[in-house]
This record gives sequence, C-alpha cells and structure tokens, in this order.
Amino acid sequence: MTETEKKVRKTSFTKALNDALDLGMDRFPEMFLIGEDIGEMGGDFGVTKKLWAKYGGERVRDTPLSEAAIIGTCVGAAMVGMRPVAEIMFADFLGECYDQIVNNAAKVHYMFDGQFTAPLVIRTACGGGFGGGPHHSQSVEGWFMNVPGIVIVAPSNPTDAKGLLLASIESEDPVLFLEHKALYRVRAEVPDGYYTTPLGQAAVAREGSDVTVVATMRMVPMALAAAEQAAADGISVEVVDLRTIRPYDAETMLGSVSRTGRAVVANEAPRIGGLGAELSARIHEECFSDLLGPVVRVDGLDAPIPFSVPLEHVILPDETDISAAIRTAMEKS
Amino acid sequence: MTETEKKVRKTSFTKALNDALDLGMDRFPEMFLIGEDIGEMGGDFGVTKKLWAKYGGERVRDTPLSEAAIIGTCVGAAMVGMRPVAEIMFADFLGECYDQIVNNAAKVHYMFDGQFTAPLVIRTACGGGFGGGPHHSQSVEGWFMNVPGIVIVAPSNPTDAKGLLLASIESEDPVLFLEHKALYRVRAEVPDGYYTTPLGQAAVAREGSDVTVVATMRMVPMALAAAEQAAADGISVEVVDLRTIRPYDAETMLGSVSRTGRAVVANEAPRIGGLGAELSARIHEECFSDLLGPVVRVDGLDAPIPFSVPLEHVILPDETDISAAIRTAMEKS
Amino acid sequence: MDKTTMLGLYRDMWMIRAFEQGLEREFEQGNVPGMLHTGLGQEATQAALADQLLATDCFFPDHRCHGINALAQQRHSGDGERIMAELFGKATGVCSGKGGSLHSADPAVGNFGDNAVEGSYMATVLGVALASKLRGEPNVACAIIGDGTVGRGEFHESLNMAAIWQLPVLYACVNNGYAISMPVGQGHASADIVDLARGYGFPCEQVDGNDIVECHEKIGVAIAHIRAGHGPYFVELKTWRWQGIFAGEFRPDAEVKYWREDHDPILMTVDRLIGLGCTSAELDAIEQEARGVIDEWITFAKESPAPDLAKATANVYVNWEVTGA
Amino acid sequence: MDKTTMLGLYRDMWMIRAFEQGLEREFEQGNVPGMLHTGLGQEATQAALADQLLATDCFFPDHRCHGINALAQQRHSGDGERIMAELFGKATGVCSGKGGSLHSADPAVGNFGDNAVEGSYMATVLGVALASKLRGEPNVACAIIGDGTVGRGEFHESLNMAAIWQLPVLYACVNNGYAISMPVGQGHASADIVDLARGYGFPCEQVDGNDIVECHEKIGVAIAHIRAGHGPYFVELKTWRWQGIFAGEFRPDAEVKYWREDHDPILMTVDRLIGLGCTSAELDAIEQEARGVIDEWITFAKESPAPDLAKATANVYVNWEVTGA
Ligand SMILES: Cc1ncc(C[n+]2csc(CCOP(=O)(O)OP(=O)(O)O)c2C)c(N)n1
Ligand SMILES: Cc1ncc(C[n+]2csc(CCOP(=O)(O)OP(=O)(O)O)c2C)c(N)n1
Ligand SMILES: [Mg+2]
Ligand SMILES: [Mg+2]
Repeated sequence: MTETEKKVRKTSFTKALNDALDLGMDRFPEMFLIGEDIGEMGGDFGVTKKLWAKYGGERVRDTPLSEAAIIGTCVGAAMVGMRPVAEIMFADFLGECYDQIVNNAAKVHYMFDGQFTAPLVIRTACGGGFGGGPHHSQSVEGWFMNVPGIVIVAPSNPTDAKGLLLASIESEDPVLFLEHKALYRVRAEVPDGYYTTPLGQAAVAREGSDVTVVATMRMVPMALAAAEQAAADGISVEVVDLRTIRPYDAETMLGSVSRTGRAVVANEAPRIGGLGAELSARIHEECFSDLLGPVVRVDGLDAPIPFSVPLEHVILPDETDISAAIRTAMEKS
Repeated sequence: MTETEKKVRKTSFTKALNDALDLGMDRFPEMFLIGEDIGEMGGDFGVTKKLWAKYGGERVRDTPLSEAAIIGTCVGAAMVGMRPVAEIMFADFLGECYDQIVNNAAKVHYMFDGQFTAPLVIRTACGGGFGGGPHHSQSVEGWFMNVPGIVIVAPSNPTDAKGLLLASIESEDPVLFLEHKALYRVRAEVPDGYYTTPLGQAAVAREGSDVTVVATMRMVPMALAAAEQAAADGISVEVVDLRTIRPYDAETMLGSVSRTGRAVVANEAPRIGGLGAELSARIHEECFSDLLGPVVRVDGLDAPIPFSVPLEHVILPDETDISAAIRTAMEKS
Repeated sequence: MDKTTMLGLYRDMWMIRAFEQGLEREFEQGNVPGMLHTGLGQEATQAALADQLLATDCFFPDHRCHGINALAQQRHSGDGERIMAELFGKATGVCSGKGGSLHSADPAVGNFGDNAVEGSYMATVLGVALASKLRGEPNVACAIIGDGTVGRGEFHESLNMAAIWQLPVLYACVNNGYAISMPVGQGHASADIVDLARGYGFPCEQVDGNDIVECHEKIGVAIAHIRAGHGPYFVELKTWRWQGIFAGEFRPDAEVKYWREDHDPILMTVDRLIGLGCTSAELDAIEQEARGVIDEWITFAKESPAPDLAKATANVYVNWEVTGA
Repeated sequence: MDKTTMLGLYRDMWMIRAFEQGLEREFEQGNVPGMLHTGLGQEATQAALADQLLATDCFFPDHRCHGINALAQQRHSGDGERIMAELFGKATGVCSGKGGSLHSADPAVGNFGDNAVEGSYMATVLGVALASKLRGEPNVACAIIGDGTVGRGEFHESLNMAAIWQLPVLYACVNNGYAISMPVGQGHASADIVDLARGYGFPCEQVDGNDIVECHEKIGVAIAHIRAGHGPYFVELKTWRWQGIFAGEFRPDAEVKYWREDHDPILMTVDRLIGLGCTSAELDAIEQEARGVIDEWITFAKESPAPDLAKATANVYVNWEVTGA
C-alpha cells in the first residue's frame, strides 16, 4: 500500500472493484468506463453499479455488442492520453477483440518507438465452476501469455482487487484485468480510500518451509485451504499468490522455491501451454540444483468446459487436486 | 509415409505444399480452398498457384478481407462434411478470427458431444526475418497452445510439409497449419504422388547422444547446423523436429532426453508463455532424474518484432543462439 | 391462413410458452444450472420458423431459442424432451448435457446449435450455406440473431459474403427492442435493423414478429426465395421479450402493457381463431395439452441420470484421447 | 479553386509521386527492406487530405500513404525526410526504424500510424474521436481505408459506433478498384462503397479521387461538417493504383490506359493549370524541385545510421525493462 494505514471494512470483491473504479473516476478526469450494460444497469456482475448515476453517460459509456470497437476505442483514446477502462462481459469474448489487444494495444508503444502509450485497462470476468458452459467459463491467461507488451493482472481477494485495479488504472501499460467469477462474492477486510497494490509483485499469502504452491485467482484460496490441511499432516506449505501474471514476479517465486525445494503451480486453465507451463519451466531452469523433486502442475484437463456441473467438476482443478499435488511433491523428493 | 516408396524430386517447400493441395483437391471432392487472392493470383506466396485454373472458382474461392467470415465459413462447411482449407495470408491476422478458431472450430466437436466434426485446415504464413515488421512477422503458436481441440502443425522441410498437409486435410480435427516464410524457398527431395506424414509424431532429424535439441520450423535447420558445428567440438547432438506442436509427441521428445540427459528447446516466438515453456516444463517434470542439468530455452526476446533488419536480428533467435544453448547445456551439467 | 395451419401454430406457440414457463420455474427452484434466457413473448417468431424449416435445412438458434429447438426436435425426431434434458445437464440431453441452454444442437433435425459468443454463427452459417450451394442441394441455412447481436462486425462480413456469393442464407433478426439493457435505437444507427441490411442488395423485410400470420407468410416468402436459388434474404421480426432480468427494470410501463397485453402473440391468435369459429374450450384444451407435454418433459429431464463422468473428456479431438490429470 | 491553391496541390502531388518513384527505385535496388506498396496514381486523394488536416487533427494512414505521411511531416514539422528514413529502417526515422513502411507515425503532425492489420484502426479512430469529443476539442479523426479493407467486420462496428455517438470521424475510403487481385465489385455487395455506408445515417459522398479540385472541395466540406460538431462523414474517393504487383497482371488494358493516360491526377491538373495561365516551364520546375527534394531525402535516409541495437528492446513496456535472452 502506498498510503498510510486506512480504516478497513468487510467488503466483497465486487464492491472493492466498484470502489476502485469510483475512486479512479474521481481522481482521474481522463478516465472513462466503456462496455456493454455498464451504465444504468451497472454491469452484468454489478461491478460498475451507481457509477453511471454519479459520473454520467459520457464517462460511463454503454456500447453495442462490438467488442473489437470497444477495445479499439480504448486504444485510440489511450493514445491521446485518456485512461479508458473497458469491461468485456465474459473473458471468453476476448476472441472478438484479440487482434485489438495483441496487435494494437500491446504494440503501439513499441512499434512507434515510444511516441504513444496505451494506458488502458480491460476488465473481464473469467473462470468456471457455475455451469456457464464452454463459452462462459474459460480461463484466458494462456491466450495472452506469449504477447509482449500486455500486462495481465489476476487478483485473488478483495483487498488486492481494489489496490491492483487502481494500480492498473495508473499504469501506462495496457492491462488485462482478470476477475474470477467465483471470487465476486468473497468478502474480506478492505481499506477505505485510495491505495494501490503494485503491479508485477507477488504476495506470500502464507509462509511455509516444505513446499511452495504458486497460485492465481481462485486457486489461491484453494491453495490456502490445502495448505491448512497439509499443516495437519505436518507439511508446511508456502503459498505464493502471483497477482500479476505478466510480467510475473520471478524473484518472489524463485526465492520461495529455493528455500522450500519443492513446488506446485496451480492454475485453472488447461495444462498444455498454460501459465503453469511457464512457471514450471522457469522454476526448474532457475532452481534446478535446489529442487528436491520435479515441479507439480495442477490445472484443468485438456478440454473445453462442459455445461453439466458434474462434468465441469471433472475438468476443473480444486482443493483436492492441490492437496494431492502437495503430497506428490513431498513424495517425489 | 503410408504408401510404398515413390519417385523423389527436388522440390521447394512452396511447391510441395502446392502439390499437396492439388493432390487433395483431386482426391477429395468435399475439399475446397478459400482465402484472399488464392485464385487466379495463386496466393500471396504462390502456394495455390494454378489450382484456380484447374479446379475453378467454386472450389478455389477468393474472398474479401473478412478473416472471421473466412474461418466461420470453413467451420460451417466442415460441420456438414466438407473439407475446407483456408489461407490466412499472414499468421498475424489470426487475431481477426481468433474467436472463430478458439470458440468455434476447436469446440464444436466437444460441446455438441461429437455430433459435429470440424475437419478444416487453416494454412498461414508465419515467422520473421525479412523486415516484415510487427504485423507480418509473428510466430503465433503461443496464441493457440492453451486451446484444447485445435491441432497445430509446423513443418520444417518440404518433404514433411507435403505429407503433413495431406494428413491435415485428412484429419477430422481442425488444424492450424503453420508455414514459416523463411522456409518457402527451401528445396529438398520430395516424393511424388500422394502420401501422408502422421500428425502428432515428432521426427528425429539427427541422432546424437549428448544433448537433445527440440525444435520447430525454421529452428530445425538452424539446430541441424548448430549440431554440425557442435560435432566438430566433439558434442553429439540429437535434433528432434516436433512437427506437430499440439498435441505434441511427448514420447519421442522425452525418450530422447532420457537418453541424452540434456535438452535445449528452440522456438522463434518470445520466451514467456511460449511453446518452449511447455516443452521445458514437460521435460523437467518427466525426465527429472535423468536430467544432468536444466533445460535451456532458445527463443525470441520478449518484444514485438521491429521493422529494421538489424533490430529484428536482435529479437529473433538464430543458429548462434542454439550453439550457445548447447554449450550452456553441456556446461551446466 | 387456414384454420388448421393456424391451430397448429397456436399449439406450437403454447408449446414454447409452456416450455419456457416450466423452465423458468425449475430454474428458480435451482434445478437448472447456469444462466437462463427465455423466448417468452417471442413465440410467434419461433413457431413460424419451426413450421417452415425442414430437417434438411439448418438453423442456428440463439439463447432464447429453446422453443424452436424443442419444436424441431419434436417434429423431426419425436423426442422434444431431449432439449429439456439438455438444459438440465443430463445424459439424455441432445448433447449429453455438455452444451446446455446455450449449446443445444441436433443436426438430424436441422439444429446446428447456439454459439454463446453472440453473433459468431453469422459467419458459420455461410459455410453451411456454401456447402448446400456447392452440392446443389436446395437447403436453407438460417441464422437467428437478436437486435443486439447486429452490433458485431460479423454482421457485415456475413451479409457481404452471402451477397457476393448469393448464398442460401435466411437472416432471421429477432428485434425485441433491447440487448440486455441497451435499447435498439441507442445501440444502432437505426432502430430498424433492415436499414443496416439494405446496402447489401438482397431482399430485406420488416415484419410484425408477434403476428403469427404475418410472420409465417413473410418467412415463407423468404424461404421460397432462398430455396429457389435466388440468394440470401433478411427478415427483421419486431417483437418484445417478457424476461425482465436486467432489462426489465428499464422499460417504461406503457411499453410493457402494449406488448404483454395488447400485442401478445398468443392472445392475438386467440382473437383470430375465435373469429375463425374456434371455441374457448377448444383453445384451452390446446394450452392444457401443451402444458401437460412440457410437464412430462420436465419430469423426464429431472429423472434422467447425470452424464457419465467419462463424457467430460470425450470428443475433445476425434483422433486423440484426452486423459485425466 | 484559385491558382495558388492549385499550384500548391500540384506541387504536393509531385512530392508524392517523386517520393514513391524514388522509393520504388531504391526498393528494387534492395535498399528498402520488407514489403512495398505505393500511392502512385492516388496522389490527389492524399494531397487533398494533407492540405486540409491540421497538426491537431489525427489521421490513420494506410499502406499506400507514404505521401500523406511525408507531406504532414514536412508541413507541420519541417522534416519530411524522416518518413523516408523510416522506410529505410534508420535511426533517423520517425519511429527509429522500428515501424517501417507499415507503421510510420508522428503524433506531433497528426500522423497516428498505419496498422498493417488492414482496417483495425477503423476501431482505433473511434477512440481518438471520442477523446476529442469528451474534451470539447474541434479535432477531426480520419481513417484512410482502402476498398478492400471495407470487407472487415470493424467497418460495421466503427461506422455504427461513430453514428450513435456522433463522433468526429472522417472515413476517407480510397476505392482504387482492387484489393490486391480482388475487384471491388466482386469482393463487395456493391462496387460503390457508399452503398454499404449509407445505412448508418450520416453523410456519404462519392468523389472522383483523381480530380484534385473535386477531392479538395468535397473533403473540405466533410471536414467542416465534422469540425462543426455534426458527427461523422464518409467520403469515397474513386481512384486507381499504378502498382502492378500481383494485381497488375489481371487488369484489362483499356482500364490501364484510362487511368494512367486519360485520367491521371497530375496530368489532369496540368491541363487545368495551363488553362489558368501557367506555363509548361513553370510546371516542369515544380516537378524538378519536388524530385530534387526527394533525392535529398533518399540521400539522407541512406546515409543515416542504423538504429542503436538497444532500441530493439526499448519501449516494450513503459514500466518494465526487457533484457537480452
Ligand atoms: C460477443 C458477445 N458479447 C456479449 C455477450 C453477452 N450477451 C449475451 S445476450 C446479450 C444481449 C444480446 O442482445 P440481443 O441480440 O438483442 O438478444 P436478446 O437477448 O435481446 O434476445 C449480451 C450482450 C455475448 N454472449 N457475446
Ligand atoms: C486483416 C488483413 N487481411 C489481409 C491483409 C493483407 N493485405 C494487405 S493490403 C491488402 C489489400 C487491401 O486492399 P485495399 O484496402 O483495397 O487497399 P489497396 O492496396 O488497394 O490500396 C491485403 C489483403 C492485411 N494486411 N490485413
Ligand atoms: Mg434484443
Ligand atoms: Mg484497393
């Protein structure tokens, strides 16, 4: 936190994001919100509630179903110094504006050699677990991991959500801000007022000495629960919450693994070519001699996400999978 | 090869692909070609030359600049049993039809539980090294690595190019077929007539015993050159040409590394979140006890690809980088 | 329209309404997972389409199309209950529960499934139509799209490509006045979607989507045109959706009254049928019969088993097996 | 149009032609890396735009827009040679050689750079225009797009959004008859792009893009309309490109003759200027002067150093450094 201690109050993830947007809109006259049904309706998940009434339709801008135009508008506005924050209703729809993100937002700063910046934020609801089916449940960080120029932020709790969103709004780089749908209702103590949580820095969510679990978003509370369980079995688990996925905080992650000698990386997306691949590779490459055994990946099965809830449970990883991975990490070493 | 030995003749990569398309069009009445300027003009890189004259405009179909509609058309046609082969002029433009590939082509078979298949092929020219700049030079396999349901094929030589393209045309699964621009003019002995090279199978391009280099596309000839160099220094390098990137042939790769105990993975895309991450993670995880040292990744720097040729050389990996990686792999163990 | 046809459509509209009302009830009770969008209020549009599309045609339903899905399933395959079961995520569903409300398909009845990325099938439909054309088959490929979905770039790519290739595509644009909370006239340069479609040079027709007679006739004309090989056709069906989720709160009372009371597609048909000599009792019986069938479907869906867990990793690829973690 | 204005535009057209011809020569000699598309034959469209867009306006040039880039650079910053240097990939280029022909930008002169994914800036332009609108600045945001580029879905998304928000966007559609090898009438439902634009309800104008007087006047009207806050404007500029790469082979002789001989924008202007009393010698001098300037620019570009290799990893992120492998 960049400012002095604040009063805290129990706040939901959704409300924490809403507060961040409100504080940002208040502080930055160049900021505006844009997306489908974010105005009077307050957004599909309620994250922009009341902001339309407070800031008006010019700055809280409802759009048609034109995802490419939404992101293009953000890039253009950002190129001339505005601070647009877009909402793409479901992360699954980022395919509609993939070009705008990858070839435009992520590259204008570089290809014109610094003459433009693209200080925009794309907020989007991701993740499964609620019977949303194949087009409303995906974890999309893997789609963007190989794209230099983009920042990917992925909070796991309300406190970080607020601080990271404000840091994203302040960021001169384009940010893809992932909001896991299963976290929206989670409540925690969130400081009042304006504060930022720095981008590119992981947090040690729990200290431990036997094995490091590196996790993101909904995998973090699951990892913490698994850690609690493991503690009962005498295994001390350190949980690293990555918070920013790209560029990620290798130092904290590698430092932890060097100490524990064992690592689990947990992520909701399919295994092959996902975030877990990058983290596992990096840990192995840089902690090779410290590792007591191979890194264990926890992730979704290599399949789309089915509608039927019991089938969805087969595909998505959970606390049990993390517990099993912790055991494997202990056994293999 | 699935058929008996053929007469071979020196053929360019481009011509090998052209032959494959011709043979496919001849054999499969359900096959058609679709894309920008693929008709009378024969495609931006000449891969569809003469096919318009031979098969006519109904089956060799020029389109407007509508990448999403091109791929959508392919998916729809494939769902009713056609075998469309699309050309997306530059891989960089796949962002325009990302949704169609990821949410449609890759998922129709799964989400409707097998009632449809999507036997389509998307051919596209990828890769850098010719001053194409940030929007005509990208390696895009990383964009699709985390997408279950899609097959990614990436030939490194004319012989494979032909056989893999015919196998892709035969495939009931949707195939993203990557053609590295720097390979188009490469010539090799290519068998006459129809043959397929199986998808999902890597090839050992050179046998060796000290270190395994796993490479794709243009990195394969570079790896072979580096291997030749290394041989002069007494290092025996095995080169595995992955050929299919998703699903990839773990068995061949892991088998090789188990024997050599050392691995280099070489890929032209930026390092973070790229193909190399998946391969490095997998090798470490599965060959942990056989590895004499950490896997070394060779890839592009984490940046877009600049226009200026000397700058582009800074970003893209080459033979020298592979040689250096081989040395590192030998030293670190 | 003759009385028999109208009675058939009346019955079909009741099937849709009963389906959606039953579903809504089950959803509220927590028996239907995921999200729910219903076609309540839009029954005429769906009944008119379902009545005229053949099993050999193709339609891409949108998120409010349970009704047309069920009618097609019932008519061409005799097992409408499998659409209901799909929405419950059951093994007996048309996609074994893997698709759900937003992805129910059965090619045997011409149902090519929704794509929950709204509008993406405006591109897909081109391929189905092109295949028909290349094969010389007289099939119609129909994309059912909402007014909001017209915002997507694929709208332009699709209409343009259908035009230049003269593809057998029927665009059935269900203009119910809103995209979630966005009024059609605010989200588009024109509240009349045909205005955006006319530039492509093929016939565009605006229809009262709650008037079953007009719907049926105009869709019939469009289908005949397409089937005869004369290329694409755009029909805008002006209607209104009951479902209040999100958008409900923003709609003026007078508008609600007009559409729900004065211009309800079923009530309008009742008036017509009475005029053709039907009795209230006769019409009530049709409603009750529809409700009875739907109740049976719901029972079937509820009592059906969940899918075998092995289904979770089935059919990712044709040529490769996906195995557990 | 008065003689002074016309002479200025005549000079500008020669600057463009000399630039492109010089570039073409250097490209053939292997001095210019990458790909090359030229604006030869389309000089009037670019000169007319360059003359009326201010440094505080914004334009997104396409791949044939070296000319307008150079004119804007020259007029507003006095260093047109930096556009040439960019095409040679040199340190002195407007983007230090990182952008090249397809990505030359300098916001100080209103040049927001090409996006080599054709048409993607039809979306970007909305944001620049929206910013002007929100800030109450009377700036015009212009997207220069080819006829082929109209195929992209963003065409629809952009025109629709510009319309509903009444954004200050000038769509300058350079219809040169082909997209690589695709004739405009085969790639689109209409060979007249305005037909596809009219549905959005803002003014659309079709212009002889080789007639500098008509171009200048009609673009002037459009810009005045936009600057006055009356929302978007679409201008279709009918022209023809000389460049034969790929497409050349497919164009009928009569068409080539018409555009290159009978309807060349420079020759047409010569006739007009002679009519206004200019002498051949006077006009020749203008041509020679332009050629001289361009030769200097080429020399400058060739003699400029390659970019510092450290540039390769500069400006990936604002907040993070990217380091070597
Ligand atoms: C590409 C895309 N953007 C946004 C959504 C979220 N969404 C689902 S339905 C809907 C409104 C669609 O409006 P319309 O097409 O008019 O259909 P209606 O619900 O009114 O029948 C939206 C925005 C989506 N599914 N896909
Ligand atoms: C999205 C996309 N698709 C394809 C291309 C390849 N391409 C470059 S220029 C061009 C033709 C563009 O035609 P038009 O807009 O008419 O411009 P012209 O070259 O005729 O001036 C194409 C297809 C591209 N750059 N971007
Ligand atoms: Mg609607
Ligand atoms: Mg053109």
